Amino acid sequence: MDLFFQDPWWLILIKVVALFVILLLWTIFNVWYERRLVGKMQHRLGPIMNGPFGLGQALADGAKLLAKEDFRPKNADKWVFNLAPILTGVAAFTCWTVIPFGGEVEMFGVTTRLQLTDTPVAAFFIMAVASIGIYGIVLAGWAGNSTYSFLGSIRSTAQMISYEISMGLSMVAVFIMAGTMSTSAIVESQRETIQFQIPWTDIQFDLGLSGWYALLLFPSFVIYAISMVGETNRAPFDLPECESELVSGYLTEYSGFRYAMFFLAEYINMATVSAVCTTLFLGGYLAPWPLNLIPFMNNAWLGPIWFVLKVQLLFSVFVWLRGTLPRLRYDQFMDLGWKVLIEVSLIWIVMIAIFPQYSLALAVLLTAGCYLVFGEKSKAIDEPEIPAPDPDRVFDPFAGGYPVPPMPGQVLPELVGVVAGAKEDDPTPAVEAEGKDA
Amino acid sequence: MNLYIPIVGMVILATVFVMVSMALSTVVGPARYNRAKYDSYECGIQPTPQPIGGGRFPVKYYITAMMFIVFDIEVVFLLPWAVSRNQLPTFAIGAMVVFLVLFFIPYLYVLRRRGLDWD
Amino acid sequence: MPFPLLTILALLPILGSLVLLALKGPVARLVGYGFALTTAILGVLAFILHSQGAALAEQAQWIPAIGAYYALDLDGMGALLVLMTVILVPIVLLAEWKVGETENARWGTGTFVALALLLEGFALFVFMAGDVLLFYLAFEATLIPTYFLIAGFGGVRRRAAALKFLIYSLVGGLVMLVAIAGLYAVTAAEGTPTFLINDLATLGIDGTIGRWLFVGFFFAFAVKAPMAGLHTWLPDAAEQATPGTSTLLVGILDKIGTFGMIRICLSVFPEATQWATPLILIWAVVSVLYGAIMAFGAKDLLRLVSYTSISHFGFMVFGIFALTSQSISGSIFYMLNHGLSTAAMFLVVGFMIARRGSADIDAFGGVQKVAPVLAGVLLTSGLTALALPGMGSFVSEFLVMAGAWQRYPIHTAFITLGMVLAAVYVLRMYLRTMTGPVTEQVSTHITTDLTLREKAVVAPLLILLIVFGFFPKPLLSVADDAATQTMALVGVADPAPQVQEGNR
Amino acid sequence: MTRRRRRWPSSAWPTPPRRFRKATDDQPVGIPAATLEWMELSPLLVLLIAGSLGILLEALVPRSARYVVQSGLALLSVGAALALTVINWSAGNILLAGMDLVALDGAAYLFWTVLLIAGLGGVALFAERGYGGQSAFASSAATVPGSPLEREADRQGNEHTEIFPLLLFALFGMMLFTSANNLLVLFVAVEILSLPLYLLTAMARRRRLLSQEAALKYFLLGSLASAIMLYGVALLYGYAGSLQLSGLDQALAAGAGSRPLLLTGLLLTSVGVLFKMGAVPFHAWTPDAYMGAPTPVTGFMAVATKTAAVAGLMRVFYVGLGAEQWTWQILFATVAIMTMVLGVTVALSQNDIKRLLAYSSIAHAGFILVGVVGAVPAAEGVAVSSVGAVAFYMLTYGIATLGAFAIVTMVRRSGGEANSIDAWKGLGKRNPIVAALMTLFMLSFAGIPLTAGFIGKLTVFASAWAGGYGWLVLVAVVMSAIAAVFYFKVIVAMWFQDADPASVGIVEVPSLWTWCLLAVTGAATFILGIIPGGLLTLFGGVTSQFIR
Amino acid sequence: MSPEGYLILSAILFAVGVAGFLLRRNAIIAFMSIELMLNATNLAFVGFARFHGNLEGVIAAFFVMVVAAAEVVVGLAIIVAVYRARRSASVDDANLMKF
Repeated sequence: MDLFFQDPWWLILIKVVALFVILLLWTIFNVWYERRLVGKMQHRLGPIMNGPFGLGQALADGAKLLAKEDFRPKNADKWVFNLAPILTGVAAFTCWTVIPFGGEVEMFGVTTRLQLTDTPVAAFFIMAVASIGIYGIVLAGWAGNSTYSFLGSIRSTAQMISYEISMGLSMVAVFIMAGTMSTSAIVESQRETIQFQIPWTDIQFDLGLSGWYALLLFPSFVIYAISMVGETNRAPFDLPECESELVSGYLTEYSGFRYAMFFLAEYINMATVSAVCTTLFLGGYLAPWPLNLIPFMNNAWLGPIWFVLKVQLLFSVFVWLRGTLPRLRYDQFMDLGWKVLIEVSLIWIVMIAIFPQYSLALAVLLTAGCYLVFGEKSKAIDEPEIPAPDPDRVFDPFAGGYPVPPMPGQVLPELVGVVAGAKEDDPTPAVEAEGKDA
Repeated sequence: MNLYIPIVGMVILATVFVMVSMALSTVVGPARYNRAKYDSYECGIQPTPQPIGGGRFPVKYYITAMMFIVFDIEVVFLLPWAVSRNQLPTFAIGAMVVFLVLFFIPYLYVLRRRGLDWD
Repeated sequence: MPFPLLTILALLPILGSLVLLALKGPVARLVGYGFALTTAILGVLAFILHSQGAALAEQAQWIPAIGAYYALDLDGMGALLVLMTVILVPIVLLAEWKVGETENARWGTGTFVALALLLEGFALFVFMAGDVLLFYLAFEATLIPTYFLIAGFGGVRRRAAALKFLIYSLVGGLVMLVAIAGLYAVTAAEGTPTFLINDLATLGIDGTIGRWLFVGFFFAFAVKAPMAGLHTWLPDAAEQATPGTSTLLVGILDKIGTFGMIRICLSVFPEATQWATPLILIWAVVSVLYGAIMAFGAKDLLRLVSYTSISHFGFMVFGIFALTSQSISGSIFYMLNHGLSTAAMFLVVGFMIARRGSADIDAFGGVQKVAPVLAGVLLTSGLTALALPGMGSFVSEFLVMAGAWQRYPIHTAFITLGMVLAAVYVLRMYLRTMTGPVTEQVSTHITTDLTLREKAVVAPLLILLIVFGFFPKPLLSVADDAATQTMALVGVADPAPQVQEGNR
Repeated sequence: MTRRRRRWPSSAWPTPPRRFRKATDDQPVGIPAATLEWMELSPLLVLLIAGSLGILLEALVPRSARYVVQSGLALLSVGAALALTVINWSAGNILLAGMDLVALDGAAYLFWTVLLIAGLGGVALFAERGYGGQSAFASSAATVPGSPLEREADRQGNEHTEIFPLLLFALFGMMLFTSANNLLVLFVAVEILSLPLYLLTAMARRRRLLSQEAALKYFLLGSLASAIMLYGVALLYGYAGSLQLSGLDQALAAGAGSRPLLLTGLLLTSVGVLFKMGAVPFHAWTPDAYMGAPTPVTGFMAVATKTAAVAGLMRVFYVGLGAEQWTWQILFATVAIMTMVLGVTVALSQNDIKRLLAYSSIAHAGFILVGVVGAVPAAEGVAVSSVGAVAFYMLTYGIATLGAFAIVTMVRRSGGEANSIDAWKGLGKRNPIVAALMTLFMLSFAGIPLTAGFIGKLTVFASAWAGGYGWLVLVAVVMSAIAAVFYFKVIVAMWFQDADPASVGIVEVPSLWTWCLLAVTGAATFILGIIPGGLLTLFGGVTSQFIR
Repeated sequence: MSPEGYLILSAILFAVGVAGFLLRRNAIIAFMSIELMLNATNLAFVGFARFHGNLEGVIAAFFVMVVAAAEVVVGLAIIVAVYRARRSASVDDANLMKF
C-alpha cells in the first residue's frame, strides 16, 4: 500500500541500526560541539586535548562515567530508580524513528525513504513519546527520595507540561496547513512555493520561495522555538537543575552511568526538538531557498545534508542561548508559558482556523498585536509595583524574620554614620499582606 | 501494523543498549561502601526524613497539572480536526472556534483570579 | 349550577378555623362558636331540604387525568350523619369551653375550637362525598386536626396516644390508598377512569380484583370503626384526650368507618361483600362481646366508655353486613344515636373527672349524694348506651336485631349476650361511682353539681335521644330509604320470613 | 521537479495537502453539515451561555458587584430557559434535535419544567445571604479550614459567586441528561451534572471539614458509579452497534447480538442512574453528602439530581430497552423495595434534620421507582402514564423539599444552622408560621391528603398498579405509613416539645429570596394538593410521550 | 474481527480498577482506579467500534477522555483540599460522619 510497507526486514534492520549509531555519534559530537562553541563565545578554547580538535572528549567522558561507581541511595525506590533512566533514554531514541532525513531513494535495489518509518500520526507520536520522557524525570525525582530531587522533578514536570501545551498548539497550526500529521507529508507539503498576492488585487507573484511553515506560520514557529527550549530544560529555562537552588534537580541522587543516561537523553532531546522543528517548520530535508531553484539540489540523497545542517543550526541556537542569556526566575518562566504563549497560541489557532489562506497577513497582525500588548509599554502593568524604598528609613536587615539584603538606596545599619547621608531612623518595616484570592 | 515494526525495533535496541550499559557500569565501576554516601544528598547536614512520595509541596503545582490536563485534552481534540480542516464544512470550523472560545473563558477566569501567578 | 349549599356547609367550619388562627384570646372562642352554630343551622337546613326531596348534589371536574370529581352528594345516611355532626360540634365546644385553661393544655381554647371546626369541616366532606378520592382525601385530612386535638389537650401521655392513633389510621388509610390506586387501574382498564361512587356502583367490580379492593377498603374502615383487634388505639386515645376530643373522635370520626362500609364497600363491591360477609359477621360478634367484656373489666371511666363504643360499633357492623334492609336501616339510625349517647357518656364522665381529677372508677363513690344532678345525668346517658326502650338507641338496636334474626339467628343470639353485658357494665359502673357511701376524696373534690353550662351541654343530647326513642319516624324513614337503596345496589333481597331457616 | 506536487500512491494515507491559496473549489467531503435546531434547543443553550458568561463575569466584574450580577444572571437565565421551554412545549415542538442526539419530546419538556422550577428554587436558596450578610458558602473554599487565610477571607467578606455558574452548569447537565437520546450524551450529561455538584458540596461555610469529607465521598462514589455506568454503555454499544437509543431498540427488536452482553450492559447502566437517584444499594453517599453539603446545595441536589436521574432512567429503559421490560421491571421492583425499606427504617433513628431528610429522600427514591416499574406508556386513552405520574411526584416532592431545606437554613444557633432535631423543639411556640410551613412540607412528604405529596403518591401508585404491580404498591404503602412516623417526629418536636435552652435554635429572619421561595413552595404544596387537576392532565396525558 | 480479546482485556482492566477502588484506602489510588476503569471502557468502546465497523465507539472514547480529564480536575481539587485540611488522603480517615 505504501512505501514503508515494502521495506524488507533486512532494510529495516539496517535502518534501525544506522539510525541508532548516527544518533549516538551525533550526540557525542554535539556534546563536544556545544563545549567548543560556548568556549568560543566566552573567549576560551573548550576541550582540545583528546583526539583531533578535542573530538574525543565526550567519548572519554562517557567512558569515565561508565567506570565510575553507580550507586543507589539507601532510601531510594529500587525499581523506579532504575526504571527512570531507562524510560528517558528509550524515549529519546524512539522519537527519532519517525523523523525524515531525506526523500525517496533507491537503496540496494529497493525504493525507500531516508526515514525509519512514518505513520499517519507521526507528529503526534513524537509528542506522545516525548511525554514518556517526562515520566522518566518525574520518576527519577520521586525515586531518589530526597528533597532536592523531588523538588527538581516537580518543577521540571510543571515546566515541561506547561510548555508542551503551547508546543502542541503551535503544531496544530501546522497540521491545519498541511492537512496531515505524517512527518514526511508535512515536509513534502512545504516543497511547494508560496504564491504571494497583493491585498485587494488579483496580482499574484511567485518568488520561488518554498512554503516553509516558519514563514507561513511565523507565530507558531516562534512559539515552538521558545517551547522547545523550555521542553528540553535548557538555558535560559534550565530551572529544574539550577545549581544555585536545587543542586542538580532531579539528577541529584544519580551517579555513574544512570546519570550519563539522563545526560545522553538531554542531548538527544535537544537534537530531537530541533529535528522536529526542522521537519515541521523549516522544510525538513528540502533544500533551502534559493538553492531549491537549482534542480540538482533537490536530489533526494542531498536531503540528509540539508536536514543535518538545519538541525545543527538550531542546535547552535541552543548553545547560543546558553552562552548569552541568564536563567529566568521560576515565576517569570511560568508567566511566559501560561500567560503569553498559550494566550497567543489560542488566538493564533482561532485566526488560522478561520482564514488559513491569509496566514502571512495574520502573522503580521498578530505580531503587531503581541508587541502592543506585551511590548515595553505594558511591562509596567505586569510587574507588581515595588514601592520605592524610603531613603530616610533605615534598613531592617531582618525584615519579616529573615536576613534580607538592602534595597537600592538603603544602607546597612553598621554603615550608618560611615557612609555619607545615611542616618538612623525607627525601623518600621512595611510588610504588606496581599490577599491571594482577588 | 507494519509501520510500527521499525519503532518496536528501535525501542528494543535502545532498551538493550541502556540496560546493557547500565549493567556494564555496575560491573566495571568500583563499589566502595560509605554510609554517608548512601544518604540523601542534603548539603552535608542530617537529611530530613522524607515519606515515600515526597511529602507536601505547593498546591500551585496541582493547579498547573490540572490546567495542563484541560489544555492537553483541548489539543487532543484539535488534532484530528486540524488534520481534516479543509475537508470540513463551515459549521465544523465554527464549532471548533466556539470550542476554543469556551476554553478561553475559564482560562481568562484563572488568569484574572491569579491562579497562574507564582509567588 | 344550583346554589352550592353542601360546599358552603362543609367549607364554613374550615373557613372558621382559618379565621380563628388569626384571632387570639376569648374572642376566638366566641367567633368559633358562632361558626359552629351557623354550620349547625346550615346542616339542619340541608337535612330538612334533603328529607323534602330536594336534590342537593354537586359535581364538577376535579382531576380529569385520574377521573376524580369534586362531587358532593347527600343521601339518607349522609344526611343523618351530617345532622349528627353539626349538632355534636357546638355541644362539644360548649363542654370544652375552658379547655385551654387547664394546666395540661398546650394551646388556648381558640386553637381547640379551630381544630374542632377543621375536623368538623373534613368530616362533613366525608359524609357528603360522592367521589371515592374526595372521600379519601377528607378521610385522611381528618387525621391532622384529630392528631393535634389529642396531642395538644388532655392527659400526660397524650402524645404517645396521638401517635398511636395516627399510625393506626394512617396505615388503614394508606391501605385504602392502595385500593384506590387499584380502583383507578380497574376503571382505567375499563375505559375512562372514574372515582364517582355512582359510576363505580354501576360498574359492579367483581372477581379476585374486586375482593382485594374490598379488603383494602374494609381494612381502613375496620380500623376507623374500631373492630376488635384493630381497636387498640381507641382506649388509649380516649383515655388521654379530653372528653370533648373523645366525643368528636368516637362520635363523629369513627362513624366514617361504618359510613364508608355502607357507602363504598357495599355499593361498589357487592359481590365481594357477600363473599366476605360470613367472616365479617363473626368478627362483628367478637367485637361486640370483646368490647363488652373489656368494658366490664375497665378500671378507667374513659376507657370504659371507649370499650362500650367498640361493642356498639360491632353492633353497627353486624347490622350492615347482615344485609337486610331492616338491619341496615337500624345500623344507620344507630350511628346517629350512638353519636349522641356516646357524646353524653363522654361528656358527663368528663365532668366527673374534671371535678375529681382522676378517671379511676375506684376514686369515686357516693357521688349521688353530693351531686345528684350529675348522677342523674350519668344514669340517663348510661341507659341510652345500654339501649333501654324509650331511648333512640333502643329503636336502632332492635331494628338491627330484628333484621339480622331473619338470617343469622345464632349470631344474633350472641349479640343479645352483648346487650345483656352492656346492661351489666353500665349499671355496675353507676353503682360503683354514684351510690354507696361518700368517700372522703369525693367529698373534698366534688363540691359543685353541674353548672348551667354543663347542663346546657347535656340537656340537648338527652332530649334528642329520648325524642328519637319515642318518635323515630322522620329520621327512621330517611334511614330506611338509604337502606333500601343500598340493598338494591348490593343486589340482595330481604329474606322472606318463611324461608329464613333455609336461607342460611 | 521543483514545483511538482508529489502525489502519494496510497489511498490509505491522508489526502495530500491542499494549499489554501489555490483551493477555491473546496467541497466538503463525506462529512455532512450538522444542523442545530436553535429555537428548540434554546433552553439548553441559554443555560450553557449564561454559565459561561458567569465565569467570564467572574473574571471581569469587580468583586463588590459580583453577587448582584451573578445572582441576577442566574435568575434571569433560569427564568428565560423556563419561559422558552414552555413556549416550545406549547408550540408542540416535538422532534429529535441536534443530529438526533437530543430528544425533545413531551417527557423532556415535562422534566425540564420540573428541573427549571427546582433551578429557580436553587437560585433563591443560593442567593440567600440574609444571615449576617453571609451566604451558606465558604468565603474561600481553597483555604485550609481554620487557617489564618480563611479567617482573613472571612474578615474581608469574600464569597464565592462561582456557585451560580456552577448551578447553571449542573442544571444544564441535568436537562441534557433528561433528554439524551444517545447513550454517550447520557454519560457526558451525567458528568456535567455531577462535577459542579461535587464542588458545591465541598463549599459549606460552617463545618468545612465535614463538607469536604462529604464531597470526597460523593465524588469517589459518584465517579465509580459513572465509570460502571459507562462500562454498561460500552457493552450496550457492543450489543447494538449503536449508541442511539433507537438503535438499541432496533437491535433488541431484531434479537441479534449476544444476550449476556445485553444483560450485563443493562445491569451496569442502571447502576449509574440508580446511584444518582440514591437508590439502595447505591445510596451510601446520600446521607453524608446531604449532611455535609451547604444546605442550599442539599436542597437543590435533592430535587434536581433525583428528577434528572429518574427521567434519564425512564428514557433509557422505556425508549432504548423497552423491549426488555420483563427483565428490568423485576429488577427495579426489587431495588424499589430495598430502597424504601432501608430509607424508611434508617430514617426512623435519625436525629439530624438533614440526615433525616436524606434518608427520607432515599425512601422517596423508592417510591419513585415504584412508579417507574409500572411502565405505563403515554397514549391516547391512558389517563396517567408512568412518566406523567413520576414527573408529578417529582414536582410535588421537589417543591416540598426546597421548602423544607429553606426552613432548615433558617433555624440557626450561634451563627450556624442548628440541624439537630433538639434545636427544633418548641419551634411552634417561637415561630408558628415557620413551624406551620414545615409541618405542611412534612405532611406532604408523608403523603397526607390535602398536600401535594398525596396526589403525587396517588398517581405514582395508580400508574404502578395499572402496570400490573399491585403488590409493589402494597409494599410501598406500608412503607409510607412507617415513613410517616419520622415526619411526625419533626412535627411533634416543633409543636409538642418544649425547647431545651441548651440546644434551642432560633429562626433567623432571612431575606426576600427565602421568603419568596417559602411562599411559593408552601402555596404550591397546598394548592397542588387540592386542585391538581389541570396540571395532572398536562403531566399525565399524551403530552408526556417519549419519542425515539 | 472478533472483539473478544479486547473485551476480555478491558474486562480485566475494569475489574482491576474496581478491585483497586474497593481495596485501596488512599483516595488518590482509589481515584486512579476509577481512571483505569474509564480507560478500560475506552478499550471496550474502540474494540466494539472496530467490530461493528462504525465510528461511534471511537468518538465515545474521545468524549470519555475529556470527561476523565474533567473528573481529574474536580477530583484532585477535592482530594487536595481534604489532604491539606487533615494531612491524610486515606479514605478511612474521613470519618466525621457515621451512619
